[in-house]
Amino acid sequence: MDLNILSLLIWLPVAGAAVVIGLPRRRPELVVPIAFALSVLTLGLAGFLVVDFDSADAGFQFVEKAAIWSDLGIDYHLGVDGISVFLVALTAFLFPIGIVASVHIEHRRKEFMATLLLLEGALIGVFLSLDLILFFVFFEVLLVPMYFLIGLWGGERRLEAALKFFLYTALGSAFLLVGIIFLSAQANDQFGSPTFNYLELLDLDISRTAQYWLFGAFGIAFAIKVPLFPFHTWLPDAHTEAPTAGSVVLAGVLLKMGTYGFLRFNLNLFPEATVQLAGFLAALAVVGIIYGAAVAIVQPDLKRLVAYSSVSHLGFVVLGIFALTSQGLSGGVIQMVNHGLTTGALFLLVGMIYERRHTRDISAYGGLQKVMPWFAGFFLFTAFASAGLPGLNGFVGEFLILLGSYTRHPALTIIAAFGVLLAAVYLLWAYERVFTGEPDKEENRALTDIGLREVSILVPMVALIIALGVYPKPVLERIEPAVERVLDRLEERTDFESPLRIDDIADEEVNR
Amino acid sequence: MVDYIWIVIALPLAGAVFLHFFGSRLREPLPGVIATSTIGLGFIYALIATADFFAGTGEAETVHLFDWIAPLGANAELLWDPLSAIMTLTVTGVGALIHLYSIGYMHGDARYGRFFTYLNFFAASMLILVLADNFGLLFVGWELVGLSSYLLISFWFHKPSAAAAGKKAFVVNRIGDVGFLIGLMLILAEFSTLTYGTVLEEPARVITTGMATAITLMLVLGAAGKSAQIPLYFWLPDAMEGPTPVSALIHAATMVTAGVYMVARTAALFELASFSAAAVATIGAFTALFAASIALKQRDIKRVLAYSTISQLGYMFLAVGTGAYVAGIFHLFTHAFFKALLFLGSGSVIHAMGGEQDIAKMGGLRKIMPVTHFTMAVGWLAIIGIPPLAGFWSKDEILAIAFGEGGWFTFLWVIGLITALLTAVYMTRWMYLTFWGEARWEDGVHPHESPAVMTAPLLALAVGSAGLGLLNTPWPFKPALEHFLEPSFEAIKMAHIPSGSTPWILAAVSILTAAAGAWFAYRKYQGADAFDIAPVMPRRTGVWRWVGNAYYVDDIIGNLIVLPGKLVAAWTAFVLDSEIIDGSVRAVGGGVRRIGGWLRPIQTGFTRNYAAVTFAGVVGLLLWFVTRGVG
Amino acid sequence: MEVTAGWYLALGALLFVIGASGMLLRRNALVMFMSIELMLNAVNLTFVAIGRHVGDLNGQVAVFFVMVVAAAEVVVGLAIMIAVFRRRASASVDDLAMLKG
Amino acid sequence: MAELVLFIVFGIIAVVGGLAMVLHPNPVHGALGLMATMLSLAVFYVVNSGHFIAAVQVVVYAGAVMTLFLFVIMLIGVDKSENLEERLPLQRQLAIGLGVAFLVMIALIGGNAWITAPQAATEPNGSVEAIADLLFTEWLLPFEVTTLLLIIASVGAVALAQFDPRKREEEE
Repeated sequence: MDLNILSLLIWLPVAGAAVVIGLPRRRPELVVPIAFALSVLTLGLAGFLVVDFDSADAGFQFVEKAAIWSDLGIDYHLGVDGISVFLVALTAFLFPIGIVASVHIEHRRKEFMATLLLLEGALIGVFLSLDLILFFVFFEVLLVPMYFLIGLWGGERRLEAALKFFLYTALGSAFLLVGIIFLSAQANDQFGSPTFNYLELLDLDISRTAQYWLFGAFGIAFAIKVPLFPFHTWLPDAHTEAPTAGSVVLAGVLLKMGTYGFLRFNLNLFPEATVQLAGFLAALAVVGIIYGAAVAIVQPDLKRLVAYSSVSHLGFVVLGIFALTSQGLSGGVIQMVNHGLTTGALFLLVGMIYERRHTRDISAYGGLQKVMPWFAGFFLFTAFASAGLPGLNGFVGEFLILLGSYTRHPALTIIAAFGVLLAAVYLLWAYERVFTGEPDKEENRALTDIGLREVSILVPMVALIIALGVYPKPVLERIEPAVERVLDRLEERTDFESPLRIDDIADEEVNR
Repeated sequence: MVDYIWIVIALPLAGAVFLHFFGSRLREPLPGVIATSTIGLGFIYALIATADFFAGTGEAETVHLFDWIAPLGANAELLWDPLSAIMTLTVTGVGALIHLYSIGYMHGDARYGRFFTYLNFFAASMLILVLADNFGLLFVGWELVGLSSYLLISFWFHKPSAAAAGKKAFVVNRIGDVGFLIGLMLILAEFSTLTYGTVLEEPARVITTGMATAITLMLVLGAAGKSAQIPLYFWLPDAMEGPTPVSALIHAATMVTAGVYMVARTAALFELASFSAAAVATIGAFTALFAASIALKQRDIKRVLAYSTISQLGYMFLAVGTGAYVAGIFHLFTHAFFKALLFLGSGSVIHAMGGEQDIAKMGGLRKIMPVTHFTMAVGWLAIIGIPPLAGFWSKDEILAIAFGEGGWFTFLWVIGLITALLTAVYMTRWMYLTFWGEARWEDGVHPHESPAVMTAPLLALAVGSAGLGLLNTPWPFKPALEHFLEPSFEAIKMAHIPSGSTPWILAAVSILTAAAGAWFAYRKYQGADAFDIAPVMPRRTGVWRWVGNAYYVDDIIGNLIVLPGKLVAAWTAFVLDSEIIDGSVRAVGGGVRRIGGWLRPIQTGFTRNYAAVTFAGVVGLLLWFVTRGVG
Repeated sequence: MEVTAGWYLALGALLFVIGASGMLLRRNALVMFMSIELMLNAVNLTFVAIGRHVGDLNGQVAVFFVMVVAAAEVVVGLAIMIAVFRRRASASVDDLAMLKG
Repeated sequence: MAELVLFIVFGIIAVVGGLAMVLHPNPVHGALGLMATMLSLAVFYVVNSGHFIAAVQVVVYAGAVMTLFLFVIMLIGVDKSENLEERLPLQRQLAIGLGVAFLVMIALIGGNAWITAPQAATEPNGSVEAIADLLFTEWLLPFEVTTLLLIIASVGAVALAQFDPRKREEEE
């Protein structure tokens, strides 16, 4: 079956963007349906990819390879494995929702939809590319549509926020580029010809000090993207100024490029450095968890609150990744998907209320539950999913991460556990201020509950949140082989022994 | 085989889902009827399953439903053994009666359907908690019960106090849950799985007493959060904001006992860690005394019962702490009945008095509400421990065993006895001020007896409170409950009632204290005029004022923990984050701009300057050639 | 005393420096322009001198091209100067400092 | 011997012409000075057997270019002499300093005779045929490109120097 699905997944949205731009200006009503149809088509492809993905095979599947610049060793090399398949699915899932959520945007609607589709293509490209330069190109290219998303259709301080976002990430990726080039130089010395092919670079043996520097170079770019604790100040500004669809995609998928980067590149290419620096990064992550949650509690602006909650949740993901245990890693990967859903939904909801009242200030609201019961119901449901209530998807990831990383970083994980408590505090306190009590302000009384369109995008997300919470087996099944492979490589290349390996538990169960 | 047991959970869960979508469309009593029937059916199934269990091999059975989080050994598996049986029966039995009662009580409420959705959802979550076969699923039930208590406490969400109480309950529970989570981390680290089978089967082989103590202490923190023991008890009195059936079901009969159940379930670990067991007992005893003292001066009819519940839970913790697991479960069982009875009774009083909850404005309801008064009398006698009612048997057994264990536990027995005295006093005060003496109603209030649908459950519970004591009476009949729970605790060395004549003496002593307390309170409030609900202790001492305000615990926590917490968070957010970190980022931008500023004057605008610079470049190039020595 | 290529190179260098200094010193745009032409000629001289020394015609071809380019440059340069200086009475380059940083 | 005399005579003329162009306040005299230099260079070309380019130098450079210069000087009306005092800070010192430095460098480099190639036996034949032959074989592409360059230059010049009385009024 040689239908190279991965290329289709990337270039279909990009082509779609071109189509949307080409639509005649006289027929604006065509824009949204066509954009939506294209993104749903991509979703279908992604669905097919997930279903057809063979969970037994831990390596890369659906691999495609074509030379771009052979003497430099750059080639169009795509592949997907347990770690990236669900991120691609998540991307494909969030974009149709983002499109439907931004139907109300009148200002230059065609360009908006085209930018979204372009962003989707580039994002999928990032998760699928196995060639470092290709990865870097997609990593950089998607900054542009994101910049315009925030810069053109954002809130009041949109230009400043967009610029800050762009420059901050670009600074990071500068280091990334240096690292990539250094790697290819190393490849040139050891293999004779420079190559950016990820699979070949895996067998490179890099001196310990070089690994530290490279880990740092790659690490800074991804840490800014995650965002890890000290590098996070661009996120709240970017989120508050981004339009709803922008926020959903930014929180839902863009942030995962950082954690995906750590998992795909840092852990595999620089094993010794990873083992040494795991403690430090786990510490940064835990600081992020507590810091993000604490700051979220006192945020007056609803969107900033959700933005800081993302900092906290992604702190969990990084803690899971650098726990270097099978539970921690699979927890981290599944939590990337879960966070995308819950925070995506939260941003949708905040967007809906913003469309009605045009303010994100919590004190402007009050007693909405009486006026908008269905909206309050969805908000409470998503808030609890985000706070990691068992039975919903947030819990599965956090439970795996917390229990998985205790064995490696006991003290840090205990502190991280308090993050779960703080999450409940800021979400419920916000819910209390916005929804309970009497709707005293006049404008609040006149609000209408959410309509069919809005429910139609919330229901699939809620369904997925419940499904992933109650029955995460199909997802975990596909993630585990890829995670085990990462750990096997780590254990081969270093004298590191990852406790509680899943296969140990399996045989413990057997001989019980 | 009992593999149909999952129906017990599925029924209320289905009820909840159904009512969530269609509840608001159905006419008034229908949602209530549906909800009551689902939990009633659950009760019947539980009975059948219990019968099956004893007919069968008598071995604990695990029912595997589906894989949940396999890497942690936390799958959807249910455990059916006597301990979970007794708990399921309590939850579904008392639950059904309370559902029935709520049909009447919630009459006319705007969100009638939604109430029963949450009630059924609570029942399903509690059953998950009780039937779980691994700590993962137990934790799921644990937090879902917390969620339903949040939803039900803030049911009348338009009341800001109710919303705040709901949030307070959930957050405090979550503090306990963090401890619980850390305990689970330790368990996974040691046993590399969460299933009860691996963890509780001779844990001594895997972990040291030190680790067992650590694990159990963490679990105790979780239990203290859920069962409202010191230091995490202060959410329960505020939880009275919720409708009374909620208080009865969640904050008296079932949810708060989750902590006791968990300690009983992990008895194997507590056996290894004697220090933790002693800690549990001590926490229990002191919480009992502490809460009982507060109850003395509460004026809200439900808050008295709330503190009483905390106190009775203290007794249960004392029991499981001393190793008397059966006595603890027995008291849990009886307490569920008589405390639910008292709560529902007070509910019907509130219902009759048009929402009035202050006992200072009641009195003389004896004649007007005969059925309620009779059932309340039964509940009153049961709780203060007058034989042959249930309360006496279970409380006395706990005290007897505690006395029997000797040493530190005997001291705890003394505390238990004093608490029994205080219980008798505040409960008699509660009875007297509500039902006897002159009527002190405000004008416009004309109480009437509650409808049959409310009094029927009261009668049923009254029968339970009176009769259930015989289930585990040590003397005349064989202790049936002990035999029933045997399979669950066979591997555990249980503490028993001291043999010989001591139990008789102890029984006499506790009856005497109960009677003395009751007589003292009766004499005290009978003489005093209606409004001088004078303090039991002399007015002058500050202690009385402290007791009145529940030792100012709420205010202490308010400004010792919550306020500084907010300040720190505010400082982090608006100073550290937006000034220092974000500031440094902006500073980088500013710095670049400044450096740019320095370089700007180089562009003078004069062509000749630029020509000069170019020529300087040429000369420089030549210089480089010269220095390298051409040729 | 036989005139070698070196001599011509020295002369060329001298002329070049004179042109350069003219460029730096004089404010009048036209004089600056003429200084450039002088510098170009100086270079042409060196081309020819070396061409002869090496016995290769390419030197002279290069000079030919230099001249062509110089001619084009003069044409355009003067046109610019006319266009600019019509608006400004003075021909001083220093007045044209609008592109100041 | 004749070459030496020629070198000295025309060398001096060239240098004096250059200095006149640079130092003389009146640009017209400067232009004449430059013309003198160019002609003396033509002589040198002849001496170095660059006959064709000598002719081109005289016709094109000295003739056309310089007359164009004079024409423009008269057109713009800057023929009045201008004062020479320097207004830009340290521009003069810089210019002189750099000039001297340049010459010193050249002397240093020239001093150790870096012209290593031996004196060619045969004189290059600067005749028109030889140059043309070279021009249309080896240097054909640059030749064609320069034609293009010249066209563009002329079109540019015409466009730039457009002197339209009407447009000027609007601008004022």
